[in-house]
Amino acid sequence: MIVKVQEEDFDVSAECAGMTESKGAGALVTFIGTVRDYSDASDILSLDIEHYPGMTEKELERVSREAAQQYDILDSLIIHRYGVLQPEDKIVLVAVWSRHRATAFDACRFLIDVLKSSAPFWKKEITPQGSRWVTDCPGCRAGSREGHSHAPHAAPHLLHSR
Amino acid sequence: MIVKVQEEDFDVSAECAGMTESKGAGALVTFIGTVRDYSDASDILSLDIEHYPGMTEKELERVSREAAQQYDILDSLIIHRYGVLQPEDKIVLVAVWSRHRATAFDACRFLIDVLKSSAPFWKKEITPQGSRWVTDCPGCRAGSREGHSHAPHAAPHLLHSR
Amino acid sequence: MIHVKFFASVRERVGMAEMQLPCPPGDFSVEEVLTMVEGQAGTELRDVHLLASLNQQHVPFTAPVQDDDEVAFFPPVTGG
Amino acid sequence: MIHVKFFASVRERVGMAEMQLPCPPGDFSVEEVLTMVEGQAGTELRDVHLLASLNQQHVPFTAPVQDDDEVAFFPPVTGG
Repeated sequence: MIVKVQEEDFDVSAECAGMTESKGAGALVTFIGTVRDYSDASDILSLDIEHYPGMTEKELERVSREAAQQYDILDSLIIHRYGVLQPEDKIVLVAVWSRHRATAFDACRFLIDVLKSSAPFWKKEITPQGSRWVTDCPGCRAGSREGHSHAPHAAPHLLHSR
Repeated sequence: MIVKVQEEDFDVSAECAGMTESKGAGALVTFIGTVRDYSDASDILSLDIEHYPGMTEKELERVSREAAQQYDILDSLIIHRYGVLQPEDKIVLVAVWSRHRATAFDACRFLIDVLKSSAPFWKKEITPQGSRWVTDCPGCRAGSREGHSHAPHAAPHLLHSR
Repeated sequence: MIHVKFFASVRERVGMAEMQLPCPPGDFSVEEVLTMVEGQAGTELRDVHLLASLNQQHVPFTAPVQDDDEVAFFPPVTGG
Repeated sequence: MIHVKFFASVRERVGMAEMQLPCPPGDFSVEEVLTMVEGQAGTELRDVHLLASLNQQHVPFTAPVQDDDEVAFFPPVTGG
Protein backbone atom coordinates (compact mmCIF):
# COMPACT_ATOMS: atom_id res chain seq x y z
CA MET A 1 0.00 0.00 0.00
CA ILE A 2 1.77 3.10 -1.23
CA VAL A 3 0.77 6.77 -1.31
CA LYS A 4 2.79 9.49 -3.03
CA VAL A 5 2.10 13.23 -3.19
CA GLN A 6 4.50 14.93 -5.57
CA GLU A 7 4.99 17.80 -7.98
CA GLU A 8 6.79 15.80 -10.68
CA ASP A 9 5.21 13.60 -13.35
CA PHE A 10 5.29 9.79 -13.07
CA ASP A 11 5.41 6.79 -15.42
CA VAL A 12 2.46 4.48 -14.81
CA SER A 13 4.20 1.27 -15.99
CA ALA A 14 7.31 1.94 -13.92
CA GLU A 15 5.33 2.86 -10.79
CA CYS A 16 3.11 -0.22 -11.08
CA ALA A 17 6.03 -2.54 -11.82
CA GLY A 18 7.58 -1.70 -8.50
CA MET A 19 4.71 -3.06 -6.40
CA THR A 20 5.95 -6.31 -4.91
CA GLU A 21 2.69 -7.17 -3.16
CA SER A 22 1.00 -7.25 -6.56
CA LYS A 23 2.89 -10.34 -7.81
CA GLY A 24 0.60 -12.97 -9.28
CA ALA A 25 -2.44 -10.81 -8.65
CA GLY A 26 -4.32 -11.67 -11.83
CA ALA A 27 -6.09 -8.32 -12.08
CA LEU A 28 -4.89 -4.72 -12.05
CA VAL A 29 -7.29 -1.82 -12.51
CA THR A 30 -5.96 1.71 -12.80
CA PHE A 31 -7.63 5.09 -12.95
CA ILE A 32 -5.66 8.01 -14.37
CA GLY A 33 -7.06 11.51 -14.12
CA THR A 34 -5.65 14.04 -16.59
CA VAL A 35 -6.02 17.79 -17.09
CA ARG A 36 -8.78 18.59 -19.58
CA ASP A 37 -8.26 21.41 -22.03
CA TYR A 38 -11.73 22.85 -21.46
CA SER A 39 -14.22 23.38 -18.63
CA ASP A 40 -17.81 24.61 -18.41
CA ALA A 41 -17.15 28.05 -19.69
CA SER A 42 -13.79 28.31 -21.36
CA ASP A 43 -10.48 26.90 -22.49
CA ILE A 44 -8.03 25.90 -19.80
CA LEU A 45 -4.47 27.16 -20.19
CA SER A 46 -3.21 25.46 -17.05
CA LEU A 47 -4.33 24.08 -13.72
CA ASP A 48 -2.80 25.07 -10.38
CA ILE A 49 -3.30 22.44 -7.70
CA GLU A 50 -2.91 23.52 -4.06
CA HIS A 51 -2.74 20.94 -1.30
CA TYR A 52 -2.41 20.64 2.45
CA PRO A 53 1.01 19.02 3.01
CA GLY A 54 0.81 16.40 5.72
CA MET A 55 -2.96 16.06 5.79
CA THR A 56 -2.99 15.03 2.13
CA GLU A 57 -0.78 12.00 2.78
CA LYS A 58 -2.76 11.12 5.93
CA GLU A 59 -6.08 11.21 4.07
CA LEU A 60 -4.79 9.14 1.16
CA GLU A 61 -3.39 6.57 3.58
CA ARG A 62 -6.69 6.52 5.45
CA VAL A 63 -8.76 5.86 2.30
CA SER A 64 -6.21 3.21 1.22
CA ARG A 65 -6.64 1.41 4.54
CA GLU A 66 -10.39 1.73 4.23
CA ALA A 67 -10.32 0.15 0.75
CA ALA A 68 -8.12 -2.68 2.03
CA GLN A 69 -10.63 -3.35 4.81
CA GLN A 70 -13.70 -3.24 2.59
CA TYR A 71 -12.36 -5.10 -0.45
CA ASP A 72 -10.34 -8.28 -0.89
CA ILE A 73 -7.42 -6.58 -2.62
CA LEU A 74 -3.72 -7.43 -2.63
CA ASP A 75 -2.25 -3.95 -2.94
CA SER A 76 -2.96 -0.35 -3.91
CA LEU A 77 -1.02 2.66 -5.15
CA ILE A 78 -2.09 6.29 -5.19
CA ILE A 79 -0.02 9.08 -6.73
CA HIS A 80 -1.41 12.62 -6.70
CA ARG A 81 0.40 15.63 -8.13
CA TYR A 82 0.25 19.28 -7.08
CA GLY A 83 1.55 22.51 -8.60
CA VAL A 84 1.02 23.92 -12.07
CA LEU A 85 -0.09 21.36 -14.66
CA GLN A 86 -0.81 21.67 -18.37
CA PRO A 87 -3.70 20.14 -20.36
CA GLU A 88 -3.15 16.37 -20.85
CA ASP A 89 -0.81 16.19 -17.84
CA LYS A 90 -1.55 13.38 -15.41
CA ILE A 91 -3.05 14.55 -12.10
CA VAL A 92 -3.71 11.33 -10.24
CA LEU A 93 -3.12 7.58 -10.49
CA VAL A 94 -5.11 5.04 -8.50
CA ALA A 95 -4.03 1.41 -9.04
CA VAL A 96 -5.52 -1.65 -7.36
CA TRP A 97 -4.34 -5.27 -7.55
CA SER A 98 -6.55 -8.21 -6.72
CA ARG A 99 -7.12 -11.84 -7.61
CA HIS A 100 -10.44 -11.12 -9.31
CA ARG A 101 -11.27 -8.26 -11.60
CA ALA A 102 -14.63 -7.29 -10.06
CA THR A 103 -12.90 -6.53 -6.75
CA ALA A 104 -10.19 -4.47 -8.46
CA PHE A 105 -12.80 -2.42 -10.35
CA ASP A 106 -14.89 -1.84 -7.21
CA ALA A 107 -11.95 -0.89 -5.01
CA CYS A 108 -10.38 1.42 -7.61
CA ARG A 109 -13.67 3.23 -8.06
CA PHE A 110 -14.14 3.47 -4.30
CA LEU A 111 -10.65 4.95 -3.89
CA ILE A 112 -11.03 7.66 -6.51
CA ASP A 113 -14.54 8.55 -5.33
CA VAL A 114 -13.51 8.88 -1.67
CA LEU A 115 -10.25 10.64 -2.58
CA LYS A 116 -12.19 13.23 -4.57
CA SER A 117 -14.44 14.02 -1.65
CA SER A 118 -11.87 13.98 1.15
CA ALA A 119 -8.23 14.49 0.09
CA PRO A 120 -7.28 18.17 0.63
CA PHE A 121 -6.46 19.28 -2.90
CA TRP A 122 -7.91 22.38 -4.57
CA LYS A 123 -7.81 23.09 -8.28
CA LYS A 124 -7.59 26.55 -9.79
CA GLU A 125 -8.21 26.86 -13.51
CA ILE A 126 -6.16 29.39 -15.43
CA THR A 127 -8.18 30.51 -18.47
CA PRO A 128 -7.87 33.33 -21.01
CA GLN A 129 -10.55 35.14 -18.95
CA GLY A 130 -8.55 34.85 -15.72
CA SER A 131 -8.29 32.25 -12.98
CA ARG A 132 -10.95 30.68 -10.80
CA TRP A 133 -11.21 28.00 -8.18
CA VAL A 134 -12.89 24.82 -9.35
CA THR A 135 -16.08 23.96 -7.53
CA ASP A 136 -18.61 21.22 -8.10
CA CYS A 137 -21.45 23.58 -7.20
CA PRO A 138 -23.16 25.32 -10.15
CA GLY A 139 -24.46 28.06 -7.82
CA CYS A 140 -20.95 28.83 -6.60
CA ARG A 141 -19.54 28.71 -10.09
CA ALA A 142 -22.07 31.43 -10.93
CA GLY A 143 -20.45 33.46 -8.16
CA SER A 144 -23.49 33.78 -5.90
CA ARG A 145 -22.62 33.18 -2.27
CA GLU A 146 -26.26 33.82 -1.43
CA GLY A 147 -29.24 32.53 -3.36
CA HIS A 148 -28.44 28.82 -3.39
CA SER A 149 -28.37 26.22 -0.67
CA HIS A 150 -26.02 23.47 0.45
CA ALA A 151 -25.79 20.80 3.05
CA PRO A 152 -24.62 22.18 6.41
CA HIS A 153 -20.87 22.61 6.64
CA ALA A 154 -18.60 19.68 7.42
CA ALA A 155 -20.35 17.00 5.37
CA PRO A 156 -20.86 13.99 7.66
CA HIS A 157 -19.10 11.57 5.29
CA LEU A 158 -15.86 13.50 5.70
CA LEU A 159 -15.66 13.13 9.45
CA HIS A 160 -13.07 10.64 10.57
CA SER A 161 -15.42 9.20 13.17
CA ARG A 162 -17.06 7.06 10.49
CA MET B 1 -10.37 2.53 -31.36
CA ILE B 2 -7.52 0.06 -31.60
CA VAL B 3 -7.36 -3.72 -31.24
CA LYS B 4 -4.12 -5.71 -31.21
CA VAL B 5 -3.65 -9.48 -30.99
CA GLN B 6 -0.02 -10.34 -30.54
CA GLU B 7 2.47 -12.81 -29.09
CA GLU B 8 4.92 -10.23 -27.74
CA ASP B 9 4.66 -8.26 -24.49
CA PHE B 10 3.63 -4.60 -24.45
CA ASP B 11 4.34 -1.48 -22.37
CA VAL B 12 1.11 -0.01 -20.99
CA SER B 13 2.36 3.61 -20.77
CA ALA B 14 3.77 3.56 -24.29
CA GLU B 15 0.67 1.94 -25.80
CA CYS B 16 -1.68 4.38 -24.05
CA ALA B 17 0.46 7.41 -24.93
CA GLY B 18 0.00 6.70 -28.61
CA MET B 19 -3.78 7.15 -28.57
CA THR B 20 -4.47 10.49 -30.25
CA GLU B 21 -8.24 10.35 -29.75
CA SER B 22 -7.63 10.29 -26.01
CA LYS B 23 -6.23 13.84 -25.81
CA GLY B 24 -7.84 15.94 -23.09
CA ALA B 25 -10.02 13.03 -22.03
CA GLY B 26 -9.90 13.66 -18.30
CA ALA B 27 -10.32 10.01 -17.34
CA LEU B 28 -8.49 6.83 -18.33
CA VAL B 29 -9.40 3.47 -16.81
CA THR B 30 -7.32 0.41 -17.61
CA PHE B 31 -7.70 -3.26 -16.81
CA ILE B 32 -4.63 -5.48 -17.01
CA GLY B 33 -5.01 -9.23 -16.67
CA THR B 34 -1.87 -11.12 -15.68
CA VAL B 35 -0.95 -14.79 -15.35
CA ARG B 36 -1.50 -16.04 -11.82
CA ASP B 37 1.00 -18.46 -10.35
CA TYR B 38 -1.70 -20.75 -8.93
CA SER B 39 -5.13 -22.09 -9.86
CA ASP B 40 -7.76 -24.18 -8.07
CA ALA B 41 -5.65 -27.24 -7.71
CA SER B 42 -2.00 -26.53 -8.26
CA ASP B 43 0.89 -24.27 -9.13
CA ILE B 44 1.03 -22.92 -12.64
CA LEU B 45 4.35 -23.21 -14.46
CA SER B 46 3.11 -21.52 -17.60
CA LEU B 47 -0.01 -20.72 -19.58
CA ASP B 48 -0.48 -21.57 -23.25
CA ILE B 49 -3.05 -19.36 -24.95
CA GLU B 50 -4.54 -20.58 -28.22
CA HIS B 51 -6.63 -18.27 -30.38
CA TYR B 52 -8.59 -18.22 -33.61
CA PRO B 53 -6.63 -15.84 -35.89
CA GLY B 54 -8.97 -13.56 -37.77
CA MET B 55 -12.04 -14.18 -35.67
CA THR B 56 -10.24 -12.89 -32.57
CA GLU B 57 -9.62 -9.48 -34.13
CA LYS B 58 -13.19 -9.37 -35.49
CA GLU B 59 -14.70 -10.12 -32.08
CA LEU B 60 -12.53 -7.57 -30.28
CA GLU B 61 -13.45 -4.93 -32.86
CA ARG B 62 -17.12 -5.85 -32.51
CA VAL B 63 -17.10 -5.46 -28.71
CA SER B 64 -15.14 -2.20 -29.05
CA ARG B 65 -17.80 -0.82 -31.40
CA GLU B 66 -20.50 -2.02 -29.03
CA ALA B 67 -18.85 -0.21 -26.10
CA ALA B 68 -18.55 2.97 -28.18
CA GLN B 69 -22.27 2.77 -28.97
CA GLN B 70 -23.38 2.08 -25.40
CA TYR B 71 -21.05 4.46 -23.54
CA ASP B 72 -20.01 8.06 -24.07
CA ILE B 73 -16.31 7.26 -24.46
CA LEU B 74 -13.61 9.01 -26.50
CA ASP B 75 -11.44 6.03 -27.34
CA SER B 76 -10.56 2.45 -26.44
CA LEU B 77 -7.59 0.12 -26.77
CA ILE B 78 -7.51 -3.65 -26.40
CA ILE B 79 -4.32 -5.71 -26.56
CA HIS B 80 -4.56 -9.49 -26.06
CA ARG B 81 -1.58 -11.83 -26.16
CA TYR B 82 -1.40 -15.49 -27.23
CA GLY B 83 1.29 -18.16 -26.99
CA VAL B 84 3.20 -19.39 -23.96
CA LEU B 85 3.19 -16.98 -21.01
CA GLN B 86 4.82 -17.17 -17.59
CA PRO B 87 3.33 -16.22 -14.19
CA GLU B 88 3.10 -12.41 -13.81
CA ASP B 89 3.16 -11.92 -17.59
CA LYS B 90 0.50 -9.56 -18.93
CA ILE B 91 -2.27 -11.32 -20.87
CA VAL B 92 -4.65 -8.52 -21.75
CA LEU B 93 -4.96 -4.75 -21.59
CA VAL B 94 -8.28 -2.93 -21.87
CA ALA B 95 -8.02 0.88 -21.76
CA VAL B 96 -10.90 3.34 -22.05
CA TRP B 97 -10.76 7.14 -22.28
CA SER B 98 -13.71 9.37 -21.46
CA ARG B 99 -14.56 12.81 -20.13
CA HIS B 100 -15.99 11.44 -16.90
CA ARG B 101 -14.64 8.65 -14.77
CA ALA B 102 -17.90 6.75 -14.21
CA THR B 103 -18.24 6.20 -17.95
CA ALA B 104 -14.64 5.01 -18.26
CA PHE B 105 -15.11 2.51 -15.40
CA ASP B 106 -18.39 1.20 -16.82
CA ALA B 107 -17.10 0.85 -20.37
CA CYS B 108 -13.82 -0.80 -19.32
CA ARG B 109 -15.69 -3.33 -17.22
CA PHE B 110 -18.15 -3.96 -20.04
CA LEU B 111 -15.29 -4.56 -22.49
CA ILE B 112 -13.41 -7.07 -20.34
CA ASP B 113 -16.63 -8.89 -19.37
CA VAL B 114 -17.82 -9.23 -22.98
CA LEU B 115 -14.32 -10.06 -24.23
CA LYS B 116 -14.06 -12.89 -21.70
CA SER B 117 -17.30 -14.44 -22.88
CA SER B 118 -16.89 -13.99 -26.62
CA ALA B 119 -13.31 -13.51 -27.88
CA PRO B 120 -11.98 -16.86 -29.15
CA PHE B 121 -9.03 -17.47 -26.82
CA TRP B 122 -8.45 -20.68 -24.88
CA LYS B 123 -6.08 -21.05 -21.96
CA LYS B 124 -4.18 -24.22 -21.12
CA GLU B 125 -2.48 -24.38 -17.75
CA ILE B 126 0.87 -26.16 -17.57
CA THR B 127 1.29 -27.49 -14.01
CA PRO B 128 3.70 -29.95 -12.34
CA GLN B 129 0.87 -32.52 -12.65
CA GLY B 130 0.51 -32.00 -16.39
CA SER B 131 -1.51 -29.65 -18.57
CA ARG B 132 -5.23 -28.96 -18.71
CA TRP B 133 -7.59 -26.65 -20.50
CA VAL B 134 -9.01 -23.90 -18.33
CA THR B 135 -12.77 -23.98 -17.92
CA ASP B 136 -15.10 -21.94 -15.80
CA CYS B 137 -17.25 -24.99 -15.10
CA PRO B 138 -16.48 -26.89 -11.87
CA GLY B 139 -18.12 -30.01 -13.29
CA CYS B 140 -15.89 -29.97 -16.33
CA ARG B 141 -12.85 -29.22 -14.26
CA ALA B 142 -13.62 -32.42 -12.38
CA GLY B 143 -13.41 -34.18 -15.72
CA SER B 144 -16.99 -35.45 -15.89
CA ARG B 145 -18.56 -34.93 -19.28
CA GLU B 146 -21.73 -36.49 -17.97
CA GLY B 147 -23.30 -35.86 -14.59
CA HIS B 148 -23.60 -32.09 -14.71
CA SER B 149 -25.73 -29.78 -16.77
CA HIS B 150 -25.19 -26.61 -18.76
CA ALA B 151 -27.16 -24.13 -20.76
CA PRO B 152 -27.83 -25.39 -24.30
CA HIS B 153 -24.92 -24.89 -26.65
CA ALA B 154 -24.30 -21.55 -28.34
CA ALA B 155 -25.21 -19.25 -25.47
CA PRO B 156 -27.62 -16.62 -26.85
CA HIS B 157 -25.48 -13.68 -25.68
CA LEU B 158 -22.70 -14.82 -28.02
CA LEU B 159 -24.77 -14.68 -31.17
CA HIS B 160 -24.02 -11.73 -33.38
CA SER B 161 -27.68 -11.14 -34.12
CA ARG B 162 -28.02 -9.29 -30.82
CA MET C 1 -16.14 -27.11 -50.16
CA ILE C 2 -16.72 -26.36 -46.48
CA HIS C 3 -13.66 -25.22 -44.52
CA VAL C 4 -13.85 -26.53 -40.97
CA LYS C 5 -11.57 -25.50 -38.10
CA PHE C 6 -11.18 -26.88 -34.59
CA PHE C 7 -9.71 -25.22 -31.52
CA ALA C 8 -8.44 -26.12 -28.06
CA SER C 9 -9.88 -29.34 -26.57
CA VAL C 10 -12.07 -29.91 -29.65
CA ARG C 11 -9.00 -29.74 -31.89
CA GLU C 12 -7.29 -32.28 -29.67
CA ARG C 13 -10.30 -34.62 -29.73
CA VAL C 14 -10.63 -34.43 -33.52
CA GLY C 15 -6.88 -34.89 -33.85
CA MET C 16 -6.48 -32.14 -36.44
CA ALA C 17 -6.84 -28.36 -36.68
CA GLU C 18 -8.63 -28.18 -40.02
CA MET C 19 -10.76 -30.32 -42.33
CA GLN C 20 -12.11 -29.70 -45.85
CA LEU C 21 -15.54 -31.22 -46.46
CA PRO C 22 -17.37 -31.53 -49.78
CA CYS C 23 -20.43 -29.29 -49.96
CA PRO C 24 -23.50 -31.52 -49.62
CA PRO C 25 -26.52 -31.03 -51.93
CA GLY C 26 -29.54 -28.97 -50.71
CA ASP C 27 -29.90 -26.78 -47.62
CA PHE C 28 -27.81 -27.64 -44.59
CA SER C 29 -26.79 -26.06 -41.33
CA VAL C 30 -23.87 -26.06 -38.88
CA GLU C 31 -25.57 -29.09 -37.29
CA GLU C 32 -25.12 -31.15 -40.48
CA VAL C 33 -21.52 -30.01 -40.80
CA LEU C 34 -20.94 -31.34 -37.30
CA THR C 35 -22.43 -34.71 -38.27
CA MET C 36 -20.09 -34.91 -41.27
CA VAL C 37 -17.11 -33.97 -39.08
CA GLU C 38 -17.98 -36.68 -36.59
CA GLY C 39 -18.17 -39.24 -39.41
CA GLN C 40 -14.80 -38.16 -40.84
CA ALA C 41 -13.05 -37.97 -37.49
CA GLY C 42 -14.70 -41.14 -36.16
CA THR C 43 -15.35 -39.41 -32.85
CA GLU C 44 -18.30 -37.99 -30.95
CA LEU C 45 -18.11 -34.20 -30.56
CA ARG C 46 -21.63 -33.41 -29.37
CA ASP C 47 -21.28 -31.92 -25.95
CA VAL C 48 -23.27 -29.34 -24.02
CA HIS C 49 -20.14 -27.19 -24.24
CA LEU C 50 -19.58 -27.24 -27.96
CA LEU C 51 -19.79 -23.84 -29.63
CA ALA C 52 -19.71 -22.97 -33.31
CA SER C 53 -18.83 -20.04 -35.52
CA LEU C 54 -19.64 -19.38 -39.15
CA ASN C 55 -17.28 -17.14 -41.13
CA GLN C 56 -15.72 -16.06 -37.84
CA GLN C 57 -18.91 -15.02 -36.06
CA HIS C 58 -20.61 -16.88 -33.22
CA VAL C 59 -23.74 -18.67 -34.52
CA PRO C 60 -26.31 -21.15 -33.28
CA PHE C 61 -26.10 -24.71 -34.69
CA THR C 62 -29.18 -23.99 -36.79
CA ALA C 63 -27.33 -21.37 -38.87
CA PRO C 64 -27.47 -22.21 -42.62
CA VAL C 65 -24.12 -22.95 -44.27
CA GLN C 66 -23.16 -22.28 -47.89
CA ASP C 67 -20.41 -23.47 -50.20
CA ASP C 68 -16.97 -22.02 -49.33
CA ASP C 69 -18.07 -21.03 -45.80
CA GLU C 70 -15.70 -21.34 -42.85
CA VAL C 71 -17.20 -23.25 -39.92
CA ALA C 72 -15.40 -23.71 -36.59
CA PHE C 73 -16.09 -25.80 -33.50
CA PHE C 74 -14.60 -25.04 -30.11
CA PRO C 75 -15.22 -25.14 -26.37
CA PRO C 76 -16.37 -22.04 -24.39
CA VAL C 77 -13.73 -19.33 -24.61
CA THR C 78 -11.47 -18.58 -21.64
CA GLY C 79 -9.51 -15.49 -22.67
CA GLY C 80 -8.97 -12.23 -20.86
CA MET D 1 -1.04 28.67 20.96
CA ILE D 2 -3.44 27.53 18.22
CA HIS D 3 -1.87 27.02 14.81
CA VAL D 4 -4.37 27.96 12.11
CA LYS D 5 -3.98 27.31 8.39
CA PHE D 6 -6.01 28.46 5.40
CA PHE D 7 -6.21 26.99 1.94
CA ALA D 8 -7.39 27.91 -1.54
CA SER D 9 -10.17 30.53 -1.70
CA VAL D 10 -10.27 30.79 2.12
CA ARG D 11 -6.54 31.56 2.18
CA GLU D 12 -7.09 34.27 -0.42
CA ARG D 13 -10.01 35.78 1.53
CA VAL D 14 -8.03 35.81 4.80
CA GLY D 15 -5.02 37.20 2.97
CA MET D 16 -2.57 34.85 4.64
CA ALA D 17 -1.78 31.13 4.75
CA GLU D 18 -1.23 30.79 8.49
CA MET D 19 -2.10 32.48 11.75
CA GLN D 20 -1.00 31.83 15.33
CA LEU D 21 -3.71 32.51 17.92
CA PRO D 22 -3.32 32.63 21.71
CA CYS D 23 -5.07 29.74 23.42
CA PRO D 24 -8.22 31.11 25.09
CA PRO D 25 -9.16 30.05 28.63
CA GLY D 26 -11.70 27.25 29.19
CA ASP D 27 -13.23 24.79 26.73
CA PHE D 28 -13.50 25.89 23.14
CA SER D 29 -14.20 24.37 19.76
CA VAL D 30 -13.30 24.89 16.10
CA GLU D 31 -16.29 27.26 15.99
CA GLU D 32 -14.64 29.64 18.51
CA VAL D 33 -11.35 29.44 16.64
CA LEU D 34 -13.21 30.58 13.54
CA THR D 35 -14.67 33.54 15.43
CA MET D 36 -11.16 34.54 16.57
CA VAL D 37 -9.84 34.20 13.02
CA GLU D 38 -12.61 36.42 11.69
CA GLY D 39 -11.78 39.04 14.32
CA GLN D 40 -8.06 38.95 13.49
CA ALA D 41 -8.57 38.95 9.72
CA GLY D 42 -11.38 41.48 9.82
CA THR D 43 -13.36 39.40 7.34
CA GLU D 44 -16.41 37.16 7.35
CA LEU D 45 -15.54 33.52 6.64
CA ARG D 46 -18.79 31.80 7.60
CA ASP D 47 -20.10 30.17 4.48
CA VAL D 48 -22.13 27.05 3.85
CA HIS D 49 -19.03 25.71 2.10
CA LEU D 50 -16.48 26.23 4.80
CA LEU D 51 -14.85 23.01 6.03
CA ALA D 52 -12.46 22.48 8.91
CA SER D 53 -9.78 20.05 9.99
CA LEU D 54 -8.20 19.49 13.37
CA ASN D 55 -4.68 18.06 13.47
CA GLN D 56 -5.06 17.15 9.81
CA GLN D 57 -8.30 15.23 10.10
CA HIS D 58 -11.72 16.37 8.89
CA VAL D 59 -13.87 17.44 11.86
CA PRO D 60 -17.21 19.12 12.53
CA PHE D 61 -17.10 22.71 13.84
CA THR D 62 -18.15 21.43 17.26
CA ALA D 63 -14.86 19.50 17.70
CA PRO D 64 -13.03 20.57 20.90
CA VAL D 65 -9.65 22.24 20.40
CA GLN D 66 -6.67 22.13 22.75
CA ASP D 67 -3.48 24.12 23.16
CA ASP D 68 -0.94 23.50 20.38
CA ASP D 69 -3.56 21.99 18.04
CA GLU D 70 -3.47 22.63 14.29
CA VAL D 71 -6.78 23.88 12.89
CA ALA D 72 -7.38 24.50 9.20
CA PHE D 73 -10.20 26.12 7.24
CA PHE D 74 -10.78 25.50 3.55
CA PRO D 75 -13.45 25.14 0.86
CA PRO D 76 -14.70 21.72 -0.34
CA VAL D 77 -11.86 19.76 -1.88
CA THR D 78 -11.61 19.36 -5.66
CA GLY D 79 -8.71 16.93 -6.17
CA GLY D 80 -8.54 13.78 -8.22
